[in-house]
Amino acid sequence: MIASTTSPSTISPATNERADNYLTHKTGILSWLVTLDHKRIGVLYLISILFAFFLGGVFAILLRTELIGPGQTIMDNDTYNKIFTLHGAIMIFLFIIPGIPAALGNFILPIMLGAKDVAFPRLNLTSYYLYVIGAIFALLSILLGAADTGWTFYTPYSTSTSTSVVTIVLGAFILGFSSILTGLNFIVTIHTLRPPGMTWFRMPLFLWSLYGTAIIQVLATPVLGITLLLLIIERTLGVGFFDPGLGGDPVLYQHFFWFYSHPAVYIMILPAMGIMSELVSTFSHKHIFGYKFIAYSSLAIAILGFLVWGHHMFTSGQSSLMNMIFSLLTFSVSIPSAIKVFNWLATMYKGSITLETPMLYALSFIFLFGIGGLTGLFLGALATDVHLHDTYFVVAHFHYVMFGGTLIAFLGGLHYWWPKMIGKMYNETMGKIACLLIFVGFNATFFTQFLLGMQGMPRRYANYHEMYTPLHQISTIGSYVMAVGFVVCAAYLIHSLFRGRKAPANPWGSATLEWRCASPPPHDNFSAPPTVGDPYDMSDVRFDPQIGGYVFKTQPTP
Amino acid sequence: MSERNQAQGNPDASHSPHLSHHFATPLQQYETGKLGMWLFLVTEIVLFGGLFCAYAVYRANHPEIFVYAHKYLDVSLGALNTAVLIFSSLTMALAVRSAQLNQQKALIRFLAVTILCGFVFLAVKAVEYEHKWKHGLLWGVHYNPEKHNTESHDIGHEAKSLPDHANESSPMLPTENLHNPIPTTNEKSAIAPAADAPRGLASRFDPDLYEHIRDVPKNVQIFFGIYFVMTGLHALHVIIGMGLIGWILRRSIQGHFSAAYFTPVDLTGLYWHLVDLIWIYLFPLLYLIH
Amino acid sequence: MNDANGFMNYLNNTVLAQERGSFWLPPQASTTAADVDWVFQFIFGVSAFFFILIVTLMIIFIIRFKRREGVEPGAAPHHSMALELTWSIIPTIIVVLIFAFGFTTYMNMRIAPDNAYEINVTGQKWKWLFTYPNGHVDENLHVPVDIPVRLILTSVDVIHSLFVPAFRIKMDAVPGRYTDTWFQAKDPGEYLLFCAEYCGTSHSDMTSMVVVHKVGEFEKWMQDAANFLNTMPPAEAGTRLYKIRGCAQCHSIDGTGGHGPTFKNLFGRDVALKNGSTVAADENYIRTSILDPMADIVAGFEPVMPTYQGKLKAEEVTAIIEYIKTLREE
Amino acid sequence: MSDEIKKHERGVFHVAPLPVLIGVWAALMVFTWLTVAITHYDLGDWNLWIAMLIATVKASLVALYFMHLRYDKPFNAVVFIGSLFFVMLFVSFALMDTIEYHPELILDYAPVLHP
Repeated sequence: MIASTTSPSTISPATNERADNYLTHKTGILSWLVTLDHKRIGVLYLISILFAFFLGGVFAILLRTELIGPGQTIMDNDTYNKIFTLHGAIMIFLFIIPGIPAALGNFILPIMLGAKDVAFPRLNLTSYYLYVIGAIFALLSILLGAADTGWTFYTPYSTSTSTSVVTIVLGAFILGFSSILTGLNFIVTIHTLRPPGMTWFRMPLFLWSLYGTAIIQVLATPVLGITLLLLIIERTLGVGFFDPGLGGDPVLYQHFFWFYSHPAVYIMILPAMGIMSELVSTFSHKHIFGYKFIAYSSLAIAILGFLVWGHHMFTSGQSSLMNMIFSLLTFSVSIPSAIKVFNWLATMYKGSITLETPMLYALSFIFLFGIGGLTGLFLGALATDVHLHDTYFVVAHFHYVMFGGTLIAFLGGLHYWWPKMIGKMYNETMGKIACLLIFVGFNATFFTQFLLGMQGMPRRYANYHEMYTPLHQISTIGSYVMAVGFVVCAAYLIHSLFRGRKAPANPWGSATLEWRCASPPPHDNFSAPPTVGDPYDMSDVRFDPQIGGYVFKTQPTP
Repeated sequence: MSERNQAQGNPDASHSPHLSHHFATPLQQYETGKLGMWLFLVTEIVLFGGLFCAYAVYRANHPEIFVYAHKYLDVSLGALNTAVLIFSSLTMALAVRSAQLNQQKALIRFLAVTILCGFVFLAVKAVEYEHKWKHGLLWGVHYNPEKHNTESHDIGHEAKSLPDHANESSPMLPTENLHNPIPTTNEKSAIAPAADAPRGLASRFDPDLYEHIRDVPKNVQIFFGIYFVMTGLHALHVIIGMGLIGWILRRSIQGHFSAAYFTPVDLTGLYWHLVDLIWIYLFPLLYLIH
Repeated sequence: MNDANGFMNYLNNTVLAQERGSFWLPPQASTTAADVDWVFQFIFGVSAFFFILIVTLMIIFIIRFKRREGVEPGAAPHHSMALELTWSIIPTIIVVLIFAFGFTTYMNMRIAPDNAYEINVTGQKWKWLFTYPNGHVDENLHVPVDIPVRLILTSVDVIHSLFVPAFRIKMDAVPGRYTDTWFQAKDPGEYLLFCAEYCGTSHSDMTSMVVVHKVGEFEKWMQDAANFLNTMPPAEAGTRLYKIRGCAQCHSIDGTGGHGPTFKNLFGRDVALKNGSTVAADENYIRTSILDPMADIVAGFEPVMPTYQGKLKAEEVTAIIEYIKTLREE
Repeated sequence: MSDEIKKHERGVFHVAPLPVLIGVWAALMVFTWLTVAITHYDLGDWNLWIAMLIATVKASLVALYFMHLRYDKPFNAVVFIGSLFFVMLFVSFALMDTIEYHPELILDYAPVLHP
């Protein structure tokens, strides 16, 4: 595979677009594997995380199938334990954490900012390969028999089980560094590569949310690094930091772990909120409401997210004093989230709403994240958390936030930027059908789990009491419906790659910078620094039926 | 907070061969690199922060372990290493200064001295580790101070005055349970019967029988675990830093750096100073416990 | 179809099992359960209100402001300090209230009354052991009704978590430290007790029953239970002792290794000792090994076993010997 | 070149004066001696805090002069101090919890973890 350069940029007069885009700039597999172009790295990430999502999804379906009835259905306890560990670890470390920032963020951030690339392109590629290496270690652990610790790797279970914990922990450790480098790159890019005119308050809200995310990635992930490093040397060398048999303290491990893993929850949800701000504003065809409050609430969530990790430990033997402090602080995080939701609603007010697939996902997000966020109140309050902790209520809650929130927003963002990334339109009708299937299946799967949890069904159970059977059955059937939705989604997206209608530069009518360059974008994004205005000023765009997309009145598409 | 490039930095350098395509000016590139490096240092600080947290928690829980066990560390060797690292920091700062002033020879000389200091530091560390290794003063499951008794006594200066706690005939050294990681209870046993109470309720020691080791706190291995992990991770950073400086040294000899382009020297310097900075805390926390 | 039937069964079961509880939650079988449920209902009310508000507004806006041909979006302000403050401050007040209710109820659940009856709980893979003040050990939790009971938990291996949904209590059993929780049962009956912290292979089977005895019956049960040596055949009593006295932690019954020799095929075999001699594993040998473990150390094992002198009665030792006899393979 | 450098006293191309670097080094050595010397006096809990104070002064000197933070963009200092703040936060919360539960610890406890 020898990389070769195609003909230099030529202007096609009919579409007024340059034929040379980042996809055709160089060809050959090698040109992709050693690329320093943030767009190509974003696409590489996208392919990788979608593969991880597929894998995690298969494990999820296996779990739900096992739980269709009490007793052993298709696998024994040990297999079940390994599969839920893999499902959790893959979905979290390989899919949700890198999902929006590393895949969509990498592609969009520099273009949205008006920059030619991220600050450190080589570091960006390094970060991708760290992801790949981490993923290989995680998958290697499957071949070595897979760990059975749960994705939290709680000691002393993780230090005493005989399964291949070290491999998967090493994988998560390396993935942590990948995440750190991405975050570092984004912070520096936003600080130093803004073109003239791009002031902080002209940045699209997706960038604000990525900035907040990056802060968490840089400040919290190293603690995961040291935690997992200690876990590895604990298992290999017997250091005994977390081993009560050696004078260590297993609850300290939980402090370590959640100091990262709670902020990590905001690594997952913050970028999703950023996408939401873009989607709601674009498809309401109206300026976002309360820009500054949304921007500041992203930073507030990033900072407050560090103060609440102890709410995972209310029944762990953590002292009552800390329980009180953490419970109080936990509620503080709900305020910025509430602000965002109300501002999105206010954006829709007096808008001119169109219901394309991305907007359907955005509306699903408000519905599902509403449930996910509000059920968090039950878990933040001490008295009710004692009953609900470690039950299916928690499982349902975080799936409503992570899946109903992050994944739905990711899908919304994927559909929103798909024409920009690929240069092709997907089938709108199929998109709506898939969205509906996923929405219905999701609620059937996880709403039942709230009821299960309230009735006391503990999580991570391979087997359960008969009285929980009916709800488990509904949940499993819901998961199958959802799976069908994802298959449909994958089918029409892949179909669009080959048969999709050519995408206009601005199919939705957004005003942010990425829609000012061609679809797909040229290799260097902008040949000259773009003119930067208000990213949500929609008065400048108008629909042009001739090209099936929107055009800017004042500045023609470059 | 807008630090838009005030491009007055270096007017001639806009054609610099070191300027990447996505930067407008060398100054912008320099500042980008510097901010990136500072953020990287932040991650290092937080990484070590986890260890400092473990240190604080165990010291708060078991102060007696720290008071007892730190005496096995040699303060003079620790102080020597502190001086070596501080000196290397000075030479590193001077190396950056030389690069800024276009003094090629001085740059090479200072970098070489810095690397040399790194070797001295590691050598002293190796001597310290070797002592602990010989006396079984290791972490977790490998903590086995009986070796100390059967072999030589030339450990840290204060340790000699400690009671001779390791006695072949006593099965209840604080370490005994480590080889058989089972609950220690009364008498010679390691396993508590389940029925009486949850393990741990029963009395542990017969104080008369083990009078000679009464002053030895339990779980001393915790201190050595912390000591080895903290200094080990720090030593790893020293080695990485030396590698970086070696690479910078090679490039300096090839004449890559000048007053117009010295970013790698500066950034490596920042890294090296951070390594020094962490040691500045490690030294009193591990060696100077009262 | 199948599913629909299942759901009907579910409703029937729900009504039966939760006669005393609300639709959502298990029966309120402890004194604090009602308080917890009150907090739950309060948060539920608040959540339902806000959720319905948000979704209703969303739907109204979608319908009302759907794009129509030729209609330009109306002029609306981009921000409004008054509105922003409203939806910052009102949620703040509400969550502070939720915190306060949750916290005060929690403190009542945390602090046990001084006169509470204390039971020690040991979690281990994969069963619970409840140790009563008189030394009796049971695998189910038997408690008297209407008397506060304080559980003092610890674990011998990994972290477990004791969870009784009907009492709304949950507390981790952590190796290396004691944790505690308390409850006062309101109604006699049997309730499920789960392990809620993942602990390995049989985590989902680590369930026990909480048996709440009527007034006066608890003492009677206690007496009978503590007297099981006289009411059970010796080998069966030995099985029980093997499980609850900690033998199982080191001595397997299936021939696998451990800190001590396996009990499988032990009886009647010749055992090689550390000092080079050999001894027949008869009643006397086993008795000695239990009461003076350091006397005959088996080759290949460390002298780590505690003595059970004064901890096991003569009948108990006999029962264990009888149990070991049953582990011979013919 | 050196004329140009002088123009940017506070800019990125600031060159630290030789006497400043040597002076900082000397101060660091003095503080190192001091921190060792102080351990010969029993000041109770104060020993730890004094040692930490001296270490912090030393660290500040290194950061300000060797690492040029004094002449650098203020944002780099914000980043640096911010990270220290988060470390403090982590340590202090974990420490608060550990001090609270200390009495519940079972000392010398070693369960069956390694079957």
